[in-house]
Amino acid sequence: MQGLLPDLDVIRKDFPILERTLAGGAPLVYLDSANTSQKPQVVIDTMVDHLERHNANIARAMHQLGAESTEAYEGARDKVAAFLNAPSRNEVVFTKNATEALNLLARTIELGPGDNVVITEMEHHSNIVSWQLACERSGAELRWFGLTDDGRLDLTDADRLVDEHTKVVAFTWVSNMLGTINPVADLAARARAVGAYSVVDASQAAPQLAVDVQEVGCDFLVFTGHKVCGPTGIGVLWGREELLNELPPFHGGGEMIETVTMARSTFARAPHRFEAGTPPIVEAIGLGCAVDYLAHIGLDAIHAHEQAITAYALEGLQSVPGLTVLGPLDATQRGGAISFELDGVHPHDIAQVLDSRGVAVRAGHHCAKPAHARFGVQSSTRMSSYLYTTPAEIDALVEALHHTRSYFKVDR
Amino acid sequence: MQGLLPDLDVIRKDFPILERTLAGGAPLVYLDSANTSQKPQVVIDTMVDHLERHNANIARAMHQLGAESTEAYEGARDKVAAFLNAPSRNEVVFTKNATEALNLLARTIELGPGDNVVITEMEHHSNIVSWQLACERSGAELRWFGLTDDGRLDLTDADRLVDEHTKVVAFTWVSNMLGTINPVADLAARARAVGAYSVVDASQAAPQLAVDVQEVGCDFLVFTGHKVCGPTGIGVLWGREELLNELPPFHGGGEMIETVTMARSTFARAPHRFEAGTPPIVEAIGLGCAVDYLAHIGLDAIHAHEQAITAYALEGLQSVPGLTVLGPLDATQRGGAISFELDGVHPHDIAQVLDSRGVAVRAGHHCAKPAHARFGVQSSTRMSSYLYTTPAEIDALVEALHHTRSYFKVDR
Amino acid sequence: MSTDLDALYQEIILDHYKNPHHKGLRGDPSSAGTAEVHHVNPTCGDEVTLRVHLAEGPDGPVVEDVSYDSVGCSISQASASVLTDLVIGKPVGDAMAIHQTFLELMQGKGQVEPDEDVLEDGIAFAGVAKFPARVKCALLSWMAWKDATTQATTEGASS
Amino acid sequence: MSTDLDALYQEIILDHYKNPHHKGLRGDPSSAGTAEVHHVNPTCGDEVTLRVHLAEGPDGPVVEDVSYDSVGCSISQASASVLTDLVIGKPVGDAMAIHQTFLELMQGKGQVEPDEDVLEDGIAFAGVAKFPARVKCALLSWMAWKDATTQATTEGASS
Ligand SMILES: Cc1ncc(COP(=O)(O)O)c(C=O)c1O
Ligand SMILES: Cc1ncc(COP(=O)(O)O)c(C=O)c1O
Repeated sequence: MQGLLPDLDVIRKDFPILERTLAGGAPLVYLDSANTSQKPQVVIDTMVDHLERHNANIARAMHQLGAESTEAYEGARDKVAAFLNAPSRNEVVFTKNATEALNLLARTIELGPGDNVVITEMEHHSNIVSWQLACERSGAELRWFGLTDDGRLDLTDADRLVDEHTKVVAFTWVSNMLGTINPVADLAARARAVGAYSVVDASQAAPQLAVDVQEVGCDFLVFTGHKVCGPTGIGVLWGREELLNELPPFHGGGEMIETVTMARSTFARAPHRFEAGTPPIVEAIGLGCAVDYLAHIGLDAIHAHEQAITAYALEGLQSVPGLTVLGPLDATQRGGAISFELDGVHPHDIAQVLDSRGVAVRAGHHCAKPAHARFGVQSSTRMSSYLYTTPAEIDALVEALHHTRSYFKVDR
Repeated sequence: MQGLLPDLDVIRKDFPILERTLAGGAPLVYLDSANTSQKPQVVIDTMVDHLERHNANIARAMHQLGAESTEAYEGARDKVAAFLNAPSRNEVVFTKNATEALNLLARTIELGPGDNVVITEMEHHSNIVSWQLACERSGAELRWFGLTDDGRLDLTDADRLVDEHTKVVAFTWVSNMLGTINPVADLAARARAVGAYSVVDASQAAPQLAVDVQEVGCDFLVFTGHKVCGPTGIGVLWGREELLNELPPFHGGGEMIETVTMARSTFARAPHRFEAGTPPIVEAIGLGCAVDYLAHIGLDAIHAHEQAITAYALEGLQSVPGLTVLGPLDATQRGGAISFELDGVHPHDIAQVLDSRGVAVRAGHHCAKPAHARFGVQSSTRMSSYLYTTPAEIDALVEALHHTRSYFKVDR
Repeated sequence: MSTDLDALYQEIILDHYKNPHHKGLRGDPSSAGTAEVHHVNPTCGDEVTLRVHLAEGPDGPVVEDVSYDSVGCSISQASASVLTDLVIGKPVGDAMAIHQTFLELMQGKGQVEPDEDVLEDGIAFAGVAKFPARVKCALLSWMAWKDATTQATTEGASS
Repeated sequence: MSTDLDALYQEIILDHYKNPHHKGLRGDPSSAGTAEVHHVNPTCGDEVTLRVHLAEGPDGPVVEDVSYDSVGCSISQASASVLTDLVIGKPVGDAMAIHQTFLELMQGKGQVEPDEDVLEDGIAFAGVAKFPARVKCALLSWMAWKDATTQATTEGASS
C-alpha cells in the first residue's frame, strides 16, 4: 500500500501497549487514537528518568536538581516552539489540556454587549461551551458557521457572520467527529480583516499534520499533549507574543507574579504570566519528548500514513451493508477519524461487539453533540487511526463489523 | 532519637533519587521537600504500568482499556476521599495543582461590592493573588489577618475582620514560610458563624498531618499532588457536596456537560462539573498511589518523624552564630519548613555554598512575599524535611552553614 | 469472549429491544399525580423522556401508568421496557423496593445473585453488571422513573 | 566543587560586594535626561532602583551618571557596582555595546571567552555563566540600566 510508514513494524515496537492482549486472548486493535494516543517507550522512559533522577521544582529552586529540572522544563518549551514553528519560545504557554487553553482565552479576552464571537457547528464541546459561558458572562453574542450536507463548513454566510463587531473567530482545524479539514489560513485572514482574534483548535491537527503557526497566520492556537503521544495533564496555548502580553492574567499564584503585596500585585510577562503555580513539569518534559519523536519520524510521513490508512478504511467500511460514513468521503480532504452509523445497531452495541474481539473504537457523541444533531443522529461509532495503525487492523475492524451485523441478526 | 520513623533506611530505599550523587561526587541531601517532595518507586511504577498497559481516555471510552483506565482514575478519587475522610467521593475534584483549585473557587464563588474576603498575611501567593483578582473583578474588599512577632496569626481583630459581609475566609493550615500551624477548626467555625465559606489551603499540611475534613469542619480544602509524593500536574479541591453543586461551572468543555446545543448547555454535577476536558489521568492515578503509600506508613508516624527532625534541626540551626529562625521555635507547634536568616550572607549565596556540598535548600521569598515583608526581610533560606529525612542530613546542613560563614569570612 | 457477550445480550434483552413494551408517551402530562422528566446519559447522548402517573390506592399511592420515549442502545431500551412491566400497577412503595433491588444488582459488579421473584425479566440484566460502561445504560430509565415518581409524590403531598 | 564555587565567587566579585561603587541614589530624578526604574527578580525578590542621567555630548548622548539602591545577593550587588564603573562617562552607544558584550558572556553557558578590554572587572562574572540560576542575579541591574537609558533617550528625543 502506498504512503504507509516504511518502518511500521519498528514503530509499533516503540509502543509497549500494542503487545497487550485483552479478555479471551484477543490482541489489542487500538482504533481510538483521536480520543487519546498511545505512548512510545521513549516518552515513558524520559518521564521516569526525570522522576527518578532530576525531580525538583522549577524556577524557584536554585540547587543542582532545580537547575536540571528547570532546564528540562524550559527545554520542552523550546521543543514545542520548534514543533509549531513559533517565532519565539515566549509564545508557548503550558496548560493542563486543550480545554484549559481555550478557557484561558475565553476568560481573558475582553468581551462586552454588542461584541460577537463566531464558532462553528463542528466544534468539540471545549470550543463551544467555553465561549457560551464567556458570552453569558459578558453579554456578547455567540454565532456559528453551519455545516453543509457533506460535512464541510458552510461559508456562504461568512461575510454576514464575521462582521466589524466580531471579537473572536474560533474554529477547529480538523473535526474530531467528521474528519473535515478546515481552511484555517482563510478563516484566520477573515478574522484579521475585521480586527478579530483568530483561535485555532489544533487538537486533532497537531497529531497528524505539520503545524506552522506562521503559515496559518492565526493569533492563537491550542493543542493537547495526550493526543500527540505525550502524557495527560499537559496542553499548549500558543499566541502571538504581543497579544499574550496584552491579556490580563488568568489564574493568580506563584510564578506568574512580578511582585506581591497584600494590597496589590504586578505580573510577569508571557509565558509565565499564564503559568500560575507549580506547572505540570514532568508532563511538559514528556510532551517535549513526544513532539521530538513525531518530528523525528516526520509529520509529512505521518500525514501520508494517516491518509493511506484512512483511504483503506473508507473503502473497507463501505463494504459493510447498511453502513453510512458521516463527513467527507475523500481521504485526501480529511483527517483520520471516521464516524459512521450502521443500520439497526446502536453505536454502544457495535462498540461492545467490537470490543469482544479486541477492537477498541469510540461510541457516543465524541463531545460534539451539535455536529451530531446537525446530521440528525444521537450518536455514532468512530474509528481513529494513528502512526502505529496497520491495514491488518482495519481488516479486523471491518470483519468485526460484519460479525456485529450477524450477531444482531440485522438482515433478518 | 525519639519519634523517627522506625524503618527510615527501608523508606529511603523507596526513593530512587536519594541515591543520586551530584557534581563533585557529593551525595544528595534533599532539604527542599516543602517545595516539592520526592517520589517513591511505587508511584513511578504505577504510572508506568498505566501508560504501558492500560492507557486510554476515561468515561468516554467503552472498550476494555477505557474501562480499566476509568476504574483506575475513579479508584484514585476513592483513595483521595479516604485520605481526607470525605463523606462522599463526589466531593473530590481533581485539578492541575493547588493553585488551580484556589482559583477555581475565586472564580466561581459569587462576590460583589459590599462583600469582603478575609485572608492572612502568611498565605502563599496562590491564596493571595487569586483573591486579589477576584476582588478586583467584583468590587469586593480584601482583608487580612496580620501576624504576631513570633509568626502566629494575630486574632485580636478577628471579630471586626470577619463580619456579616464576609463571603470567604481563606487561610493556610501550615505556613510554607514560617512553619506555623494555624487553628483551622476555629477559623472555619468563625467563618460558619457569619455565613461565610471557609477555604483551607492544606498544601503544606497534607504531606505531614492527618487531614480529616469532617473534623476541621471547613467548606473547602485544597492540596497539591507533588508535595505528597505524587506527580506534578495534579491537585485536589475538596468541597461539601451541596456547595459544589451550587457553584456555577468553571471551565466549559468535555465531561462537565449534561447536554450541549449551539445555543446553550446544561451541566453535570460535581465532581465532573469541574473537570472539563481530559483530566490528568495518569497523574490522578499516581496521586492515588501516593496517598495510599503515605497512609500505609501512617500520617501520625510521619508527623512524629517530622517533629523529631524539626526539633533536631531547630537545635542545630541555633548553633550557627548569627542565624535567626523566622517563625515559631517550638517544634511541636509547627510544620517541617524552617526559614532563617544568616547575618552577612544573602540567602542566594548560602544556598549556593550549600549546593556545592550537595545540600539542596530553597532561597528567596518562597512565594510568600508579604510574610517576608512583615518581618522586614527581602528573602530567606528555607530547609524543609520529609519522611525520608535523616538526622545525619540535618548535621550536613548545619556543618555546611558553618562552612558558609567561613567561606564568606563573616567573622572578619 | 462471546460467552461474556452472550451473557450481556441475553435473548430476553434482545426481545425487549426489538419489541419494547409501553413505549410512546401516553396520558395527559398536566393531570394530577403526573410527572414527566427528561434524562440524558452525558457520555453517549442516550436520552429518555419518561412520564409517570400515580393514583391513590387503598393503601397509598399506586403506579397507575408509566410511558416513555427514548433513543438509545439495546441495553437502555430493553431496560426501560422491563421497568414498565415491573412497576405498572404496583404500590409506589413496592415499586421503589424493586428499583432498589435492580440498582443493587447493577452495582454488584456481577457478584449479586438476581432474584427472579422480584425482578422477573430483569434478571437478564445480571450480565450487564460485569460491564461497568454499560451499567449507566441499564439504569438510565430507572433513574428517570425514580425522579419522576418522587416528583409526582411530592406534588401530590403538597397539593 | 569548591573550584566551581571559587570560579563563581571570584575575589573581584566579593570585593565589589563588600564595597560597592556608586551605590546610593544621587541627583535630581526630575531633571532632564534622567530616568529611574525599579526592577525585581520575581523568583527571589532581589530589587534594584536605578537612576540614569544622560547628558548631551559632542557626538550624541553620554551616560553622565548612574546610581542605585538595591537589595540582593553578592552577585547582583557586585554586578551593579561593576556596571556603574563601566558605563559612567561613556557615550550611550559605547555603553550599550558593553551591555551587549556582558549579556553575551552571561548567556554563553560558560563557553564565551570574556574580553577584558571591554569588560574590565566584569570578566570576573565569567564563572557565573555556568550557574543558570545565578545569571538572572548578574543581569538584574544591567537590565534595569538598559531600560532606564532607553527611557531617558526616548524622553530626550521626544522633548
Ligand atoms: C501553602 C501553599 N499553598 C499553595 C501552594 C501552591 O501549590 P502549587 O504550586 O502546586 O499549586 C504551595 C506550594 O507551592 C504552598 O506551599
Ligand atoms: C477537536 C478537539 N478539541 C478539543 C479537545 C479537548 O482536548 P482535551 O480533552 O485534552 O482538553 C479534543 C479532544 O478531546 C478535540 O478532539
